[in-house]
Amino acid sequence: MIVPLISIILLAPLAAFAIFALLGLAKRNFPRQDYLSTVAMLAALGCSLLLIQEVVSDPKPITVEWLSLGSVTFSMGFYLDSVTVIMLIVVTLVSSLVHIFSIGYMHGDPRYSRFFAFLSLFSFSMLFLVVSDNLLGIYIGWELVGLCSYLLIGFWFEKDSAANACKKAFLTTRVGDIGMFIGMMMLFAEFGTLSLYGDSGIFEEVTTLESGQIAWLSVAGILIFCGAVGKSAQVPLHTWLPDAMEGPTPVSALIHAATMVAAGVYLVARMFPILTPTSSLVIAYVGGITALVAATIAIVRFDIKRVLAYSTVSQLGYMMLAIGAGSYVAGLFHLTTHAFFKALLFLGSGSVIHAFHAMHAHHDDEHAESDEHDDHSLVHEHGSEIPPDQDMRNMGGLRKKMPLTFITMLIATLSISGVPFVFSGFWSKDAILGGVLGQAMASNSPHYYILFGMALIAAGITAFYMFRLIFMTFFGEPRNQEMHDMAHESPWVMTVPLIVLAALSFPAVNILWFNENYIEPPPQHHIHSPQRVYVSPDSKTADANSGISLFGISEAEAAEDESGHDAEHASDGHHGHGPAHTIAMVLSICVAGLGILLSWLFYHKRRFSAEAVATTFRPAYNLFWNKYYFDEFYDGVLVALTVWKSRLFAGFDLSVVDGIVNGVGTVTRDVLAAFIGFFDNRVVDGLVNRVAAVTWSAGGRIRRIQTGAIQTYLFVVIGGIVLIILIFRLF
Amino acid sequence: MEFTLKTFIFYGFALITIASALAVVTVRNIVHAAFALMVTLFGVAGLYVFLQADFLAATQVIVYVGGILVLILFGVMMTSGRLEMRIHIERGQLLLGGGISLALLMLLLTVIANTPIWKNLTDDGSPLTPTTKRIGELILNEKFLLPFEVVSVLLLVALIGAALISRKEVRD
Amino acid sequence: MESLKNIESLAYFSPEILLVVFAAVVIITDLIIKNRESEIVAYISLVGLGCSLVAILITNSFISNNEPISLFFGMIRLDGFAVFFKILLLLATAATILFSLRSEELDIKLKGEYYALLLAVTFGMFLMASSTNLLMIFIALETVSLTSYILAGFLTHSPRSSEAAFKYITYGAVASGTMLFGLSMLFGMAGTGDLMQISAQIAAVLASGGVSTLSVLIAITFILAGIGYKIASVPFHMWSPDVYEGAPIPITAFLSVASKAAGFALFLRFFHVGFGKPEILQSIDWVFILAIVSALTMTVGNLAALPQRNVKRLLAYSSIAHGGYLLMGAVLLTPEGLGAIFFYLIVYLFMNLGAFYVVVLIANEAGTEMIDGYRGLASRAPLVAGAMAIFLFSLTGIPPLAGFFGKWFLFYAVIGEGLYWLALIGLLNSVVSLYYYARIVKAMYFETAEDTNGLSFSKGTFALLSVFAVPTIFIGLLNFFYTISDKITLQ
Amino acid sequence: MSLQHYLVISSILFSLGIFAVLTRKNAISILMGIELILNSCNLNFVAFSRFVTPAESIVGSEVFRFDGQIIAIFGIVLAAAEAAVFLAIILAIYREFGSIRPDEVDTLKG
Amino acid sequence: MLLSLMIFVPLLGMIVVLLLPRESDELIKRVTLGFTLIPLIIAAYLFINYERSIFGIQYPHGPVDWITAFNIKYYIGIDGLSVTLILLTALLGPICVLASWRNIEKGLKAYMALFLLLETGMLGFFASLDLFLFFVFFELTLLPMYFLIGVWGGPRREYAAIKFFLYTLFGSVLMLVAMIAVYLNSNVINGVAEGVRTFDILTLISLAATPGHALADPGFQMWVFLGFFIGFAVKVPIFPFHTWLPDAHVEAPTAISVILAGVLLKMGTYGIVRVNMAMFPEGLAIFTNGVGIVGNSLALLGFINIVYGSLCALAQTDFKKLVAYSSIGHMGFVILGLAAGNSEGINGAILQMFNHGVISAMLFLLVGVLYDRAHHREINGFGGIATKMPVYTGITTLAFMASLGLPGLSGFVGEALSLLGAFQEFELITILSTIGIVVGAAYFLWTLQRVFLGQLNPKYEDLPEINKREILTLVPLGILTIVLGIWPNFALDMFSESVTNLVNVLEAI
Repeated sequence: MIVPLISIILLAPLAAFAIFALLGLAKRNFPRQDYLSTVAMLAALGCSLLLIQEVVSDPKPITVEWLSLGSVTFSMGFYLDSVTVIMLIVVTLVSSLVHIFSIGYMHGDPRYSRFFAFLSLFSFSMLFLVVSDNLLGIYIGWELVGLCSYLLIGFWFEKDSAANACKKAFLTTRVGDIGMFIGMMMLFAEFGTLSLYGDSGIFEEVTTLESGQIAWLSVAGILIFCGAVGKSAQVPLHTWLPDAMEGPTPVSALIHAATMVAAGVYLVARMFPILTPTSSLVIAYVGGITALVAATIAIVRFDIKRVLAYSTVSQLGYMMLAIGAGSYVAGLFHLTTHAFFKALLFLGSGSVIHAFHAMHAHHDDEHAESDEHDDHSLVHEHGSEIPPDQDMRNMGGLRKKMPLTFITMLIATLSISGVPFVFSGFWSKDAILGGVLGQAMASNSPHYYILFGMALIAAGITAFYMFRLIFMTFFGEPRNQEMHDMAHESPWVMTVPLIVLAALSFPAVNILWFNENYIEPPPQHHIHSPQRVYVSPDSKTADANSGISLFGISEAEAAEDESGHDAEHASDGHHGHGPAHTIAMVLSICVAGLGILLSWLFYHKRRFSAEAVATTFRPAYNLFWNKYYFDEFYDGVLVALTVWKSRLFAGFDLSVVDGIVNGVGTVTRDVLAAFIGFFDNRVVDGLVNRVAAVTWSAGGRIRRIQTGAIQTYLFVVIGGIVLIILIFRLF
Repeated sequence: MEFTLKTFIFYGFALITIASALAVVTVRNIVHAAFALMVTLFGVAGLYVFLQADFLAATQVIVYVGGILVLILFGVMMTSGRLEMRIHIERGQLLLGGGISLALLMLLLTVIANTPIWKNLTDDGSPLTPTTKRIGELILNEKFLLPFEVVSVLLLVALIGAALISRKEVRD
Repeated sequence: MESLKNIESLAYFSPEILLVVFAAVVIITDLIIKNRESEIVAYISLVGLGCSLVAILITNSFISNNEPISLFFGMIRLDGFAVFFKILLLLATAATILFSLRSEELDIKLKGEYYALLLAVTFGMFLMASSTNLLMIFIALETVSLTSYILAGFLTHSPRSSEAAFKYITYGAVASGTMLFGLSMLFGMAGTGDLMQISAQIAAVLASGGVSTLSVLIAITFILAGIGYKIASVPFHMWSPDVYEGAPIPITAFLSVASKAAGFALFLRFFHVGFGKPEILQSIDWVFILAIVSALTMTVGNLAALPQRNVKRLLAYSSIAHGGYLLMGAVLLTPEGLGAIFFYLIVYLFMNLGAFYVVVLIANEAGTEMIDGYRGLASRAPLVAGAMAIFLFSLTGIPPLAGFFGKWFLFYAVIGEGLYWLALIGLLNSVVSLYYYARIVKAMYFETAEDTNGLSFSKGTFALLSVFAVPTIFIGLLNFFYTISDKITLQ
Repeated sequence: MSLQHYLVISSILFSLGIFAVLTRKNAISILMGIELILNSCNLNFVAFSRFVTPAESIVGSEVFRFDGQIIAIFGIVLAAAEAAVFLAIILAIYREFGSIRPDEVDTLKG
Repeated sequence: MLLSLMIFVPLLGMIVVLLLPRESDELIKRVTLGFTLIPLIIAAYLFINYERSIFGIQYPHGPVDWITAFNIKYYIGIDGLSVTLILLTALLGPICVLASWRNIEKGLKAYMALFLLLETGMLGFFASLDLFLFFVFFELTLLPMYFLIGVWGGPRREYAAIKFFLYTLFGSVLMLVAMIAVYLNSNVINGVAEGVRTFDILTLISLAATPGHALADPGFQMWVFLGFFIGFAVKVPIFPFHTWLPDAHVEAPTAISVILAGVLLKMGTYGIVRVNMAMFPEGLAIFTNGVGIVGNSLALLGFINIVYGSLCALAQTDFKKLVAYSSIGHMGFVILGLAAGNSEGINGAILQMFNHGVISAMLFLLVGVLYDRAHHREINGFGGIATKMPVYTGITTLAFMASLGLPGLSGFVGEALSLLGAFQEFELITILSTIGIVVGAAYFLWTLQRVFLGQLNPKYEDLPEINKREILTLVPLGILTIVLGIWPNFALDMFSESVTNLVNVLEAI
């Protein structure tokens, strides 16, 4: 059953896109592309749900030979374990809901059909990425989702900001992808395959490595992680994601919140078995820094979608941190919960925007004209202009106008803020915090304590800015009465997905994650350090890892550590049961409460003025407001350098290489020919004339060039004879 | 080599030949040059006699002096329009020409001096014998018939050509 | 090998005799028919060439087993080599006669003399190709030269033509005088005029120290002046652009092909037979000198051709360059080198004559020899332009045109002797040459004419054009011509 | 009166001829130079014929050496023919250019 | 025989076209199309019926004696590598005829005739098994190309045409020397010449592997390798011999640019594989396995091509020039892959050759479509035309994505394999070369943005959408792009056997 099911999952969306593309060539549209795509997606969802039962305890990849090059064979195939299935469900579910939402949201768009076709293509690519059993397949899906992201961000390409954003997204992620590709090349060069599973797969081969040989593996792991840095918008390649909000909001929900950006996390989780302590730590740091940096930026945004975007970046950092800290399952768990609540938040914000912008004048020219000169810059500056329908300063008091939207978004906000116990977000976040702290305690490494601190602060800030969003949008008085009057609750096609997603924000729905038997632990082997803390949120036995036995690279040290940490370690896998989780839970509840409280004081009660605080901490505010100047840095340095350099190159090409060639040509043609002509006409003659210069000047004659004079020729003849003889004598 | 009348005459001829040749290439007046050339040609004819080439000497006198030289003089007369003008020879050209000629002469003299088989070949003093008959046989009946015939064609061609080219006007 | 005596030789000499006879017939007919504009003399000349061709083929059949026949007491020799060149020269002459018929430049009243002179010069060239005696060599050379002077200056109403003739004869007289001096030295060293004996004798006296290498070298160099001027090799080439430009176009074509071919015949016979002995080469490596001369010749020719604007003059420089290529093969002393020259000459005959024929046609129709006059020819006369393009690219040496195969053969021979540097120079020269040939093509194809009227040509013109164009395309592709070139040897 | 005497004379004649050809500013003078050259060649031939060549034939007691002489005869004839044509061309030049200065006949160049 | 038929049918077509009356444009076009379709059918037949599992020459014709004096034979045949490129050539034939359907304003007859001649040259080149024949066909493409650029090209066509011609001729000259040297040494064993010399490529390959044979001498191989390599490098083109390419591509009419990029460049790399690598592995080894910079030189050239071509492309404002420079970059991957000398590298390089042929053909066709409408190619002069030409934009996006190496499309597979292969041999160079991938994405996306996205330039309010004929030219290529992206074995299968063999030879060194 697996193969047909997966085939349907993959092919249904693909077919939806293919029909659009083929008809498009004939300049026609499928009349109801929206239904077509949606049905395809629902079919995929259904099949994914059926797959839950198909997962066996010891999955084997199902492969076909894709490329055979004599000695080397590349195969393509599926690998289906519980993680895959969960990912499939998440993707198909969110995708289906976004499809449905879009039927309402995109209604009336001139490129309505195309939108759905692109969504289908995206879904296909994402699903392909998820099920692939090898790096090459993952890379293919990886790049394809990038393409779809590009197409969908630039969906309203008339807006220059959108056109810039899509290009930026693609390029930035591609930088990361190159790293990933180099990592793949390293793995391939070492193992001769890109398959992950199976007897000769990378995961099997990697176990044969001696622990002294893994320095390169760390590099490879980090390089692969580079791909995730790009795709999952980790610092320093995160700048594209906020700009990607130029795309239609459902796209933001699907691609830039729930699925594609999470693919990076998924990739790192998949590559878990090859991560060495060093690469793990790098991943964890990048994740931690991202979580903190993005959260701080989010505080000061006014664009509702950008707040959510930075929030996404921050949450993705969280997940990375989790995996880097060894909490493999926690990361993936958070991925799932985040997918739901963040999709919900985006769709909710879409609903708000939709309400504010009933006319759907998406491509009104209002904010397009400032970009005329952008033709000349490779990467465009990044939406300093906030569209009015997304500006939270125009909102307020919407909760009465849009109750359903308000309630669902509130649920998501509570979930993301980590309000305890009833919301899934709390559990997943807590699992991460607990995992990191557990790791810190297990390894006794200051790094992980630092990381835990960062995560904790980020959690508090998250609660703060999320409630800031809620307060500014739904509470208080409407700030822009005109727009407020226009606002209305969205049609049912848009609210139903909201409700479904809201339901998914409760832990009960994420049942699979709490079933410790269902989640397979990643394969373990000796290259792994004790940081491999396999944390399942609700599993006592989650910490079933044997890798604890070794510490770092040195076996002796590892042996020593083994005894020291065993005790602590045995318990920290389980949330609520080990000291780490208990501490983490308490702390997380505290910071979340603090964040919400502050937000309430600032934005609802207006007890404090945000402006005043901003003025007080001007440097920090500026830093946040300018997003740590990342974009400026890239624009100012890297991009300019590239363009400048390439211009230089082109100039070099035109002037120097061509110049040399032309020069040779010119020398040949002009100089030598002139020389020969000169020789023919002047040298001999010229010699004669020069010797007779006195006569010329005395005669006051203008120098007469005696071309064509026969005696010149005769001089050459006789001179030639003498010369030949003399030359020969010299030899 | 003993100094006899014969040698004296030989040197005389040689001197006349060279001196007149020098005059041919140096005098400004073309008619004088032509007459100097005549002297040279006579001188060479004399040398031919010394080389026991009586027929050749006669031919030299008849053809060269009687034919070519007359032709040259005709040419001089027919193109004398600008003869009165001083022909200005550029000194540089003169020097270069002289240099190259001198270099050539040096080369040739070196060769003459450095060719053993040409050394010490002196006149065996055999008396002058008429060669005409033998030459006639060779040309008309033996080895040199073909060149003779070809040269006759050549002369015909030259005749036609000279007439053709020097003709005043052939335009329609 | 016994030399045949005079009377016995006559039968083998019939091609030459026929030429002379027909030259006489032409003159007599011209006198008889009174109508001096009649073209009948041209056709008589062609008949004469035809008869001569038949005679050549008959005499060729006398040569069995490649054994040469020595005629007239060793004055000339009949062998495959001579036969090859005779046929080649005959074809060139025939082509020249046909060009002359079409050339408006030569639309004059002296047809009888003109064609008689052409036959006479062919006669001289035949002798150049077969002479084996110093005297005969010189006489043959002078016959050709003198007639050529006259032909070059044939347009008595044209200052250019007269100037050409003047320069030609001045240059030629000095060069041949120098050569004669060299011949006299050679005669003095060997004591004989027979080329075969000279070869042996020189080798002997060189070995015995009877003469210094310098003496032989000077003699060779002096003689080279005479032969080099015929084949227009550096530094004896300077007459040729001026003369080619000034002479009537058919004569230019004739000089650039026939005269050059005859010069090469002489060159090959003289140097291969006379100085090809290893004993001589040991002391005088003239091969090296001539290789340099060859490199210089093609380089000078090609580079000087670059800035030319007059097609005739351009082709003159081009033919200097081609002389350089041929010289490459000539210095090799290998059968491959010889074969390459033979093959190249066949090819060169067709492509160069073809190019000149187009020059004749354009001079007739457009009244100009300048490249500008060729502008837009592709639309005004597509077939002519096409043919010209074929000739020019063949001259460049672009496959699949015959010129490429010719060059291939040459470079093959050169590299076979290990002269990589020479081959490389030659090949780079071909690249350079592309530039100026392509300038004409560019004018014809890429530029537009002010005068866009089509030019009309007769059917005969196209027929004649195709006589040159078709072989230019196909010679290289057929095995036949390689076989011929391979067979001919020189003893 | 050895061979070398003659050779020296002819060499001088040759060089003088070359000198004339290179420097004289009159076409007819150039022709004279050419005649000098040809004479020097002929002198060479005859001299070699006298001193170097083997006996061509022996008639009675007389030794004849003729090859060189006959070449010289042909040389004279050729010189005559050449001179005739040369002068004809000079006349044509004179007609067209009004001058027989060689350096004034230079329309063809480059 | 079938192969010969395929090669010479276009030649026959040329004669037929030449005989047609000048005025009957439609007829000429149709006849030409017909005569280009026949080779396509035959090529497709050969491609399908080619026995993939066998290494060796199939469908041979000959050897037939041709020029006996040099033992030159008419000998053609195909192996997997050549049949792939033959298919590409034959496919581009009719496409180019279609692409020339409307925009050749003058001298249509001559254009079509020359095009057919060009096709014969290209097809013959890929099928030749005699080195001399190979060279003749190689050069045979020069003349028609020269005229096609020079007569029907853009404003600077004369310059471009002669530049192309001179460059290529320069290269072939060195090749010719090397070729003669090979021929002359082809019968020398242990310093003794015996037997006949030969031009037979297969024989030469085996001779070059015979110990003691003159051809097997590493020193000799190095020089000959260089000679051939420079000849092919001009064609590829490899830096610094590349400057003819932007000019030629920009000035050439659309269809000719397509042929230039699609086939002519491949002739260079095909030659490198067929002659340089197969015949002179020792020579190759000096430049790929040798010490120091020399040992890395081939890979370095590939790297320079990639980065240099990409950066130059980034700086262009002329759409066509951009595509032209992108070709330089992409051919760099071929060189890099070939330099690797292992199975992945060479397979990838060959696949990249084919893919680049398809993709760059598409790109040039697309540029042509736009040019036909707007009559200029200034990238900055457009803007927002995606609104007016959605289908065109879609196809362009596909082509761009394929070209920038998007996985799932053909461009990726070749590039990735080349890099994978090269990485095993030249780690640093390969890593640096990946810069080209980013830059490649940058210039294509930037172009996409400037031309298609953003506000519609009011000048192009009435821009007509791409028409059916134009779509017809693009669709087969687009399908190939996708098919090869999804199922590269479709082409790889054809030549992987040959490559395995080649790799074995190379590894034996």
